[in-house]
Amino acid sequence: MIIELLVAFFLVVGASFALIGSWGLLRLPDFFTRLHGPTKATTLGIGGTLIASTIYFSAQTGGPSLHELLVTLFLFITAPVSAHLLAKAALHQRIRSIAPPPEIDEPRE
Amino acid sequence: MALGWIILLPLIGAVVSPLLARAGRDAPAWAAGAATALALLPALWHAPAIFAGGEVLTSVPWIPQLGLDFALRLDGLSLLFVLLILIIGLLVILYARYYLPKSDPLGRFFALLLLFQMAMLGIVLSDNLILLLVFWELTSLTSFLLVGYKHGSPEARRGARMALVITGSGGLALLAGFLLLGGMVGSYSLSVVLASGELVRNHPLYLPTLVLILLGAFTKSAQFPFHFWLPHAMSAPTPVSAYLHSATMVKAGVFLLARFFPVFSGTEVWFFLVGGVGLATLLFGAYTALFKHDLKGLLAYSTISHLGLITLLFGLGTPLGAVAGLFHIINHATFKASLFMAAGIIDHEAGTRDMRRLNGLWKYMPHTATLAMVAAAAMAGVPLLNGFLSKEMFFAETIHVQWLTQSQWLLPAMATLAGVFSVAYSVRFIHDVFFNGEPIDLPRTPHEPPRWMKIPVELLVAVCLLVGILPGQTVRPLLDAAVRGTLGEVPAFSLAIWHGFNLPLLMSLVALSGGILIYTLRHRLFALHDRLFPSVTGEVLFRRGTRAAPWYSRGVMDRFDNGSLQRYTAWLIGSVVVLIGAALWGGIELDGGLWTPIDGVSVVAAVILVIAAVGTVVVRHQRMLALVMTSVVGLVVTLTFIHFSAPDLALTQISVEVVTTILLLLALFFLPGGERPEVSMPRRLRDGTLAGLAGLGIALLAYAMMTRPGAPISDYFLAQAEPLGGGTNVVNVILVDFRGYDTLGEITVLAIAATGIFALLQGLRLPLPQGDLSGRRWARDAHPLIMAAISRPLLPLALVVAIFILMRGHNEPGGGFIAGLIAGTALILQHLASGIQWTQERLRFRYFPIIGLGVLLATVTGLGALLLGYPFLTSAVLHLDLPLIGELHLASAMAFDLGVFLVVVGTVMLILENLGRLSRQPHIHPPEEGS
Amino acid sequence: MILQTAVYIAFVMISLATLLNLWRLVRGPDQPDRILALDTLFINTIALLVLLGIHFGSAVYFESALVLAMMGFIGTAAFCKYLLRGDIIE
Amino acid sequence: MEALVAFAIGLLVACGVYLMLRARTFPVIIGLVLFSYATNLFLFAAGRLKTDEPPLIYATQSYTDPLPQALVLTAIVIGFAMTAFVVVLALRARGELGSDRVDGGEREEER
Amino acid sequence: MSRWLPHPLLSVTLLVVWLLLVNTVSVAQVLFGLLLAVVIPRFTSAFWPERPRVRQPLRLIRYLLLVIGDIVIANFHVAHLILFRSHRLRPAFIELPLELTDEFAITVLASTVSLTPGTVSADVSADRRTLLIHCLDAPDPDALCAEIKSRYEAPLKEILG
Amino acid sequence: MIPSPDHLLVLPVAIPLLTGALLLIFARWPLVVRRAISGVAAVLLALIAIQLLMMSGDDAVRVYLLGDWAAPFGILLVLDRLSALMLVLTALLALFALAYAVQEADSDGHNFHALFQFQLLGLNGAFLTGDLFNLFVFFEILLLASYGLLLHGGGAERTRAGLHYVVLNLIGSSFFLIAAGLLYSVTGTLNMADLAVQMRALPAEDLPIAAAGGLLLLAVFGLKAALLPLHFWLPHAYGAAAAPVAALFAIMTKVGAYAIVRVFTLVFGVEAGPLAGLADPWLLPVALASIALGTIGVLASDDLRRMTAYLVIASVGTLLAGIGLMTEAGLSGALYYLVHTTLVTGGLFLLADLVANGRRVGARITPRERPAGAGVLSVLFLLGAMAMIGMPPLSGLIGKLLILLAALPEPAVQWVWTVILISSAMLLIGLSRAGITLFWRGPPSPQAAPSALRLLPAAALIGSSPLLVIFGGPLTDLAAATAGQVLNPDRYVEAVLGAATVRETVGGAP
Ligand code: NA
Ligand code: NA
Repeated sequence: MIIELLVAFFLVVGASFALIGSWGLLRLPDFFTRLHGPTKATTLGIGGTLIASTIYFSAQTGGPSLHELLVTLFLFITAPVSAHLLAKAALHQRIRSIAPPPEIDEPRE
Repeated sequence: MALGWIILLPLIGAVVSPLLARAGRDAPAWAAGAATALALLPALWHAPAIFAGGEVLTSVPWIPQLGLDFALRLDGLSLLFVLLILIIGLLVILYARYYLPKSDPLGRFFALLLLFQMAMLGIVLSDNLILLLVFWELTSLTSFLLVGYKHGSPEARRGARMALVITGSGGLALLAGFLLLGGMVGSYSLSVVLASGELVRNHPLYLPTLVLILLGAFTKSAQFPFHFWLPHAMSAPTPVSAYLHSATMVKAGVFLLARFFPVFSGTEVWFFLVGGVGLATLLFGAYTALFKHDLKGLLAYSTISHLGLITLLFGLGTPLGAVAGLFHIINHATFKASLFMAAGIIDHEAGTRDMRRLNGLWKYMPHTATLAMVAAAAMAGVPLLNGFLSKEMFFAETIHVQWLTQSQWLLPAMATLAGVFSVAYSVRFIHDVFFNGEPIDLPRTPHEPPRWMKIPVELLVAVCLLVGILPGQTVRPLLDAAVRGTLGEVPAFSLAIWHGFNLPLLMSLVALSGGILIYTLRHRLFALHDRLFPSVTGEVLFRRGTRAAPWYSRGVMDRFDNGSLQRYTAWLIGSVVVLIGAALWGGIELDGGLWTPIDGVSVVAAVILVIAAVGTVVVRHQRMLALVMTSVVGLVVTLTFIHFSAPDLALTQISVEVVTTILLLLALFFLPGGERPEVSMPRRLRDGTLAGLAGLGIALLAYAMMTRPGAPISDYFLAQAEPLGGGTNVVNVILVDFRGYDTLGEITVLAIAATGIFALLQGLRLPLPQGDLSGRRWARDAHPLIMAAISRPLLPLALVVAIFILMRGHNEPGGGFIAGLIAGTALILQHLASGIQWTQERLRFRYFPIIGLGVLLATVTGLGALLLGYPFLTSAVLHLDLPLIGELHLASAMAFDLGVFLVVVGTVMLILENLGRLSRQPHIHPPEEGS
Repeated sequence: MILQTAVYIAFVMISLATLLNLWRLVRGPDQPDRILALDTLFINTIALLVLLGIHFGSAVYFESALVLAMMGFIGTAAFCKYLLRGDIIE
Repeated sequence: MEALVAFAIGLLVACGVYLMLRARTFPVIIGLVLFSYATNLFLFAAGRLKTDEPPLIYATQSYTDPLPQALVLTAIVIGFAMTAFVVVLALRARGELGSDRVDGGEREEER
Repeated sequence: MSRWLPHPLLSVTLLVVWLLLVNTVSVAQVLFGLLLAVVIPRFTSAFWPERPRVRQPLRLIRYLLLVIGDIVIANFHVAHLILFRSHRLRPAFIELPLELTDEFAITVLASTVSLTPGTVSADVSADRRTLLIHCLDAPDPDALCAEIKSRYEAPLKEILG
Repeated sequence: MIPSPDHLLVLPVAIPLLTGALLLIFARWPLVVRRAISGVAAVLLALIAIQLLMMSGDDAVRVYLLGDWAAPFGILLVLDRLSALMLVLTALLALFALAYAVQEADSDGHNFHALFQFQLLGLNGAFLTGDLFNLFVFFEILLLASYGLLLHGGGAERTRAGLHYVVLNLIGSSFFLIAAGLLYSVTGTLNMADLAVQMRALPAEDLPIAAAGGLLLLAVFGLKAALLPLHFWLPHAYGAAAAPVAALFAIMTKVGAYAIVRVFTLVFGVEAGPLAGLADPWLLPVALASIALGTIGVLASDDLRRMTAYLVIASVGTLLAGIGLMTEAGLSGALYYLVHTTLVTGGLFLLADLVANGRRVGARITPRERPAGAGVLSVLFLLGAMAMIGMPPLSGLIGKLLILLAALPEPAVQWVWTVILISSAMLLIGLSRAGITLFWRGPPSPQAAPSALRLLPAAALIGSSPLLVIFGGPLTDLAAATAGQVLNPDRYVEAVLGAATVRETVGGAP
């Protein structure tokens, strides 16, 4: 029962973060601010659901089921890089930004 | 079998004589002559029996399916023709030896001539319709080659082609006619057909059959309106004209009329068709001949006319008509061959055949002139010559036959008219060439030809005289035999010079005097003729036709096949829509009863799919965006697979999709697009309709299909995967075991793709865009630090995952494909992050050997089973119980899967890396945008 | 029961999230926006898979989630590289 | 659910066909990709739709039909090989013909 | 040692990853994991030549725990910003002067920055001296700069040099 | 008794597969070595194919259970008269195409020999398989290999043609999958013999689905066979391909024809219940239209290669007209015609290349130059043209006659006859024009005349035509026996579904 509660808790928390991240993606005013939502909120969202899954399957099989950690680990490694590359691309394209963009070392058109 | 030799010997001669061409000009001629003479022997050997009323038959089965036997028949009719073909053939060979220029080694000529001879003999000897047809078309072909013998001249080429097309097409009609005839009678044996006249004439298909066969006969025998090829065929060397266009080939048509006389004749249709065409040809040919200034042209139209005469005789449908026709065949062959040879001598010695320039040759070549004059007289039907006899019989027959119920006189009158013209052109041939003043501007001074060149003419003229004077003693037995062979019996007829004063004799006299009169009026007639008959003839139609056919065809092709893939695709999709429509036309019970509850997530996925798919279409001009949309579609498809219990598929789909995305991005660099749509509304409507119909059809089918309960064979797989296949992932067991052969094929597909793509990329140079579509130049930083730094440790991690997926594939979702794709993408990530060169330095293997090894491993694993007596690809499972480790299953399927893994890795790497290398080709700078 | 409810709630939330991603993907306005949306969509899909696993009590969704995470990253990286350099493998 | 899937397949077919009928290689290729998604789904659907019955012999009592899955897997991989080939061929055409048109207009552009 | 285990830490990681993947711990799996842990780094060592030298593994673990904690906090922080302050944000780009020189260390720092409160690393300058960071809501950029340097860069410098 | 599987059946697949793989592994070996490997494999294949044909002469249907899985569960190879005939034809054509290729063309691009072997693999696999989906797989193999071979050597014309060819076939392949799905969904099987059995007992409500599947297959096979209006790819592709490739491609359209015969006699054959004769309303009209179009194309062509390509379309039409009659006589005639047209058009493609190499204006039908060696070439052209027109005494006549005869009792006889005969006459016009223009007009070319070695493959292929006539009796008997066997699918079904595995007989797995 406690396990079920835990699973439920992590599930709902995780899903909430995922939703909030996506909400941010929708609502935030410019690309660079939108970038924050998914990279953080969503990763934790997935983290939450994955923890839920870990608990759930560990309980179900009787032994530890930790492989969901791998997905989390993987996302934690890759999500910042994705965000970094996206930001780099956005800077390169000089798309609209609320924060004044810095002069970057890029060829002019 | 002796009959076979008649055909075989010329064939042997045709092979031998060109081989002897190096031994001088006499050798081929001797070979040809010998072959022809030898071929006479079997014919003569059988002659007594034939004269006695018998017939010789022989048959060897050839293609029973077709009813084609090598069946030969020698009866009176064929004997007549065999003798004509071989004897005149001998004379022509002798003549040709001297006629053809010294520069010609003669080998090829005699080969073709003998081939023709063989074909001609085949026609007259065949006792099988199909066999006859084979030889029939062979004569068209060899005549084509003979007419075009001097193919340097445009006239020769044109004449050859015309002859081929007309007679060849006629042959096709004949083919159809024969097939119908054979179908009616139930046999292609001529003997059977000849015995089934009653049946044929009363058959509903009588008329089409007759028309088709007549088309064959008329084209071959140059009957109006198919006559025009014959004058053009005169561009052939004169020996060819003498042989083919007077004595033999053109007689094939009338031979056919004779041959099938007992089968088809005796009906009104026969009478009108054959008689009518014969009459028209007779008149037209005789009339036209008069106006030809070319000696051979005159002879050609004369031949047409005489062939018309013979046709008309057979067309009359009476036994005596047939007798006269056969008799005239002999007579015409002799006098016309000699006339052609004489014309050839004149041409040979005087250098021209134009009668407006040839005059007064009597002085230069009196011997030849005498011969020609006798032959021409025979042609005109002068008494004491053979032509007179058959013409008398013809006149007599016309009187006896009822033509067009009311007018008794019409046919005799027309016959007489034709006789008049016939005499006129004969007179012209004599007077205009040998008398009529002095020659005008001849290339050389004419003189008598070599001795041996005249001998054939002399012999033929002698025959004209002999037959003309002593018909009963000379030709009668042969004619009787031929008549018996044609009609089955010999009707009473008299073969004499004198039958007393009668109507035919009067007609002859009218013809003779009228002809001379006309000739004296010729100049006024020439002028009138030129005014009245501008050259709208069958020939012009033919020329226009043969020229228009390619032209119209090109027009059709250009309109139909405009080189646009869109059109091809539209036809393909359209065809499929039509076929699906046809399948569903009778209605389909859509709901088969199966029903799975719908859930919210699926609805959301569907919404995403709809928006992404439609979005792809809408934003197709922004190609990168379209690619993003397509990725979303791929993601939803992956989700669908997962949702409906297909984890292996989901894994494969998502991996393939990413690799595809990379592939398309690589392509996008060179194909950035950015052009505006320029498509018209009707086109969009058309495409939209096609797309909608295709979508609708397939959706209906999908729905109907999914809702039906099914009873697939898969229960077997589910039951046996573990006990026999040694794995719990049934999909994988199917892939590597139950249907391992498919998988083997599939990795081969990958290997071929890699091979083909590699070849395609070699030497390819593409313009390198220096910036994106908005004109912004590319970023300087080729390999962002963070990306490079992260992708490096990711490689070992990904490889572990790949090995994990590979190892467990047999029991859990996974397998060689997915593992290969994961490993491949992990390596590709290195390319993305650090570049080709960096990666290549570290990956020290070449891809083709990897791919080849993979295929080899999978194949050899499969072949291993053969050693144990099992079929290819039989899997084996090894159960090991190891200390510490426990039970270990080693399935040969794993080795197979490893092969798959290698191929996938190698292929993915090879394709993507080589695509990436494209940008390192020597640069081509793009043209300015908009140009 | 609680678990089931939680799973349903999570399903709804994640589904909603994917729709929001789609909205951004369609609207843009810039190319990075769309790629970001696609990346987020992938990540939300992973969440969806985990949910499915819990919902059906089945572990078969794990590999899909893992591979989806890997492939999503590589796809995003490729798209970004394209925006930056045009030539993604050089 | 069947109706939903059928609708999705039909929609993908329609979108794919429409794109395949475009005048330039890239949309045609995208069309082919969409069309092959549809095809794969169709073939997959021939095994009917079952949720949570993966053909893994250890857990559940009943399994979905594994054969179409194996077929689709094969089809996906073959489809990938074909797509790769056509992509490279499109590039080759771009290089050799100087244009990415497939509507017969590439001949004019050559001039 | 370096020939057989060019990346000891990597080898350990791979073994752990393998065991996580198979989701069981058995003798056979450990043995196979060890095999992979030896073979794969040998094969891939060329791809990761600049082996990060971890000086103090314990401090690395401490750093990781710190970051995980920050991530959780960061998420709540960002969630708050998204939900309630999305229209009153004061985003800014800040340029963080780097003391780190090792590529891997810079990468770890950039990743950390991206995962933690309201910041995303947007670019590394060509000379690798500055990290460009986008802040979601930065009333005081300099303070943020200093915090990042002390909280993340300093320990990283000790761990990875 | 232990049934020993006759491994000979698998060799037509295994040999090119292994050879292809080896050629990939050793792609950097000297060309001469690769030629030798490829040549040895081709000769071996021909010998095996002939042996298989002789084996099939006992009228038995032989089955090879791949992986030792019984039908309908596994995939199996089926050797009957038809498949054996196709194997022999493929092997012979390949041998001559290869003999021509090794004299130059194989060095123009990369991996020619590997692709060539894979092409043979695809063809042989398609002819041997008894499984519908496996047929798809081998179609893909042969298509992909053909893409590679078609584009071998490069050039704008090839690329354009290749692109169209590839895209159309990709679409076709997708429809194949849909068709397979449709048939599987109602029958639950992919084994063609089992499909035939299931089709007989199909519930009425499932008929439209099966019909749609069958008709889609018809479209797919029609595309391969280049039937109107799915023919567009062919003239461009064949006209542009390297000569030996085009020659080998002469068999490619026949794969489509083969598949039509196989599926529509077995699965939708006479015993298929309500779906019997599913393709009948479509085949004949489409075939006749193809003849007409091919003929028009021949008349319109100004290039000998293109002209030969249209001859292929016309001949496929003729072939399908025979098949479309769906009678033993028609099929028998079609099979004879198939052998004839494959060999002769293959030879004509090689000949076109010899002509093109012998003059500076290529294969264009223009009087500007007579090819070097016009004498021999013109004789070969004459023979080839006569054979294609259907003029005696060559094989085309026999083939067309057999088909015309077969049409005689059919209601469509006047259509078949009219189209085939008029087409022949038109071909006569077109080909005589081409031959005269190429060989009789224009000054001789200064190019070098082709060597005897180069002439040999073309001469052998075209020279097969008189041989087909001389041995017409046994060959038509063979064709009739084959047609008889194909049209009585019961034996096929029994052989396939009754085949025993080694496992069952020995007991237990290896
Ligand atoms: Na004169
Ligand atoms: Na590149």
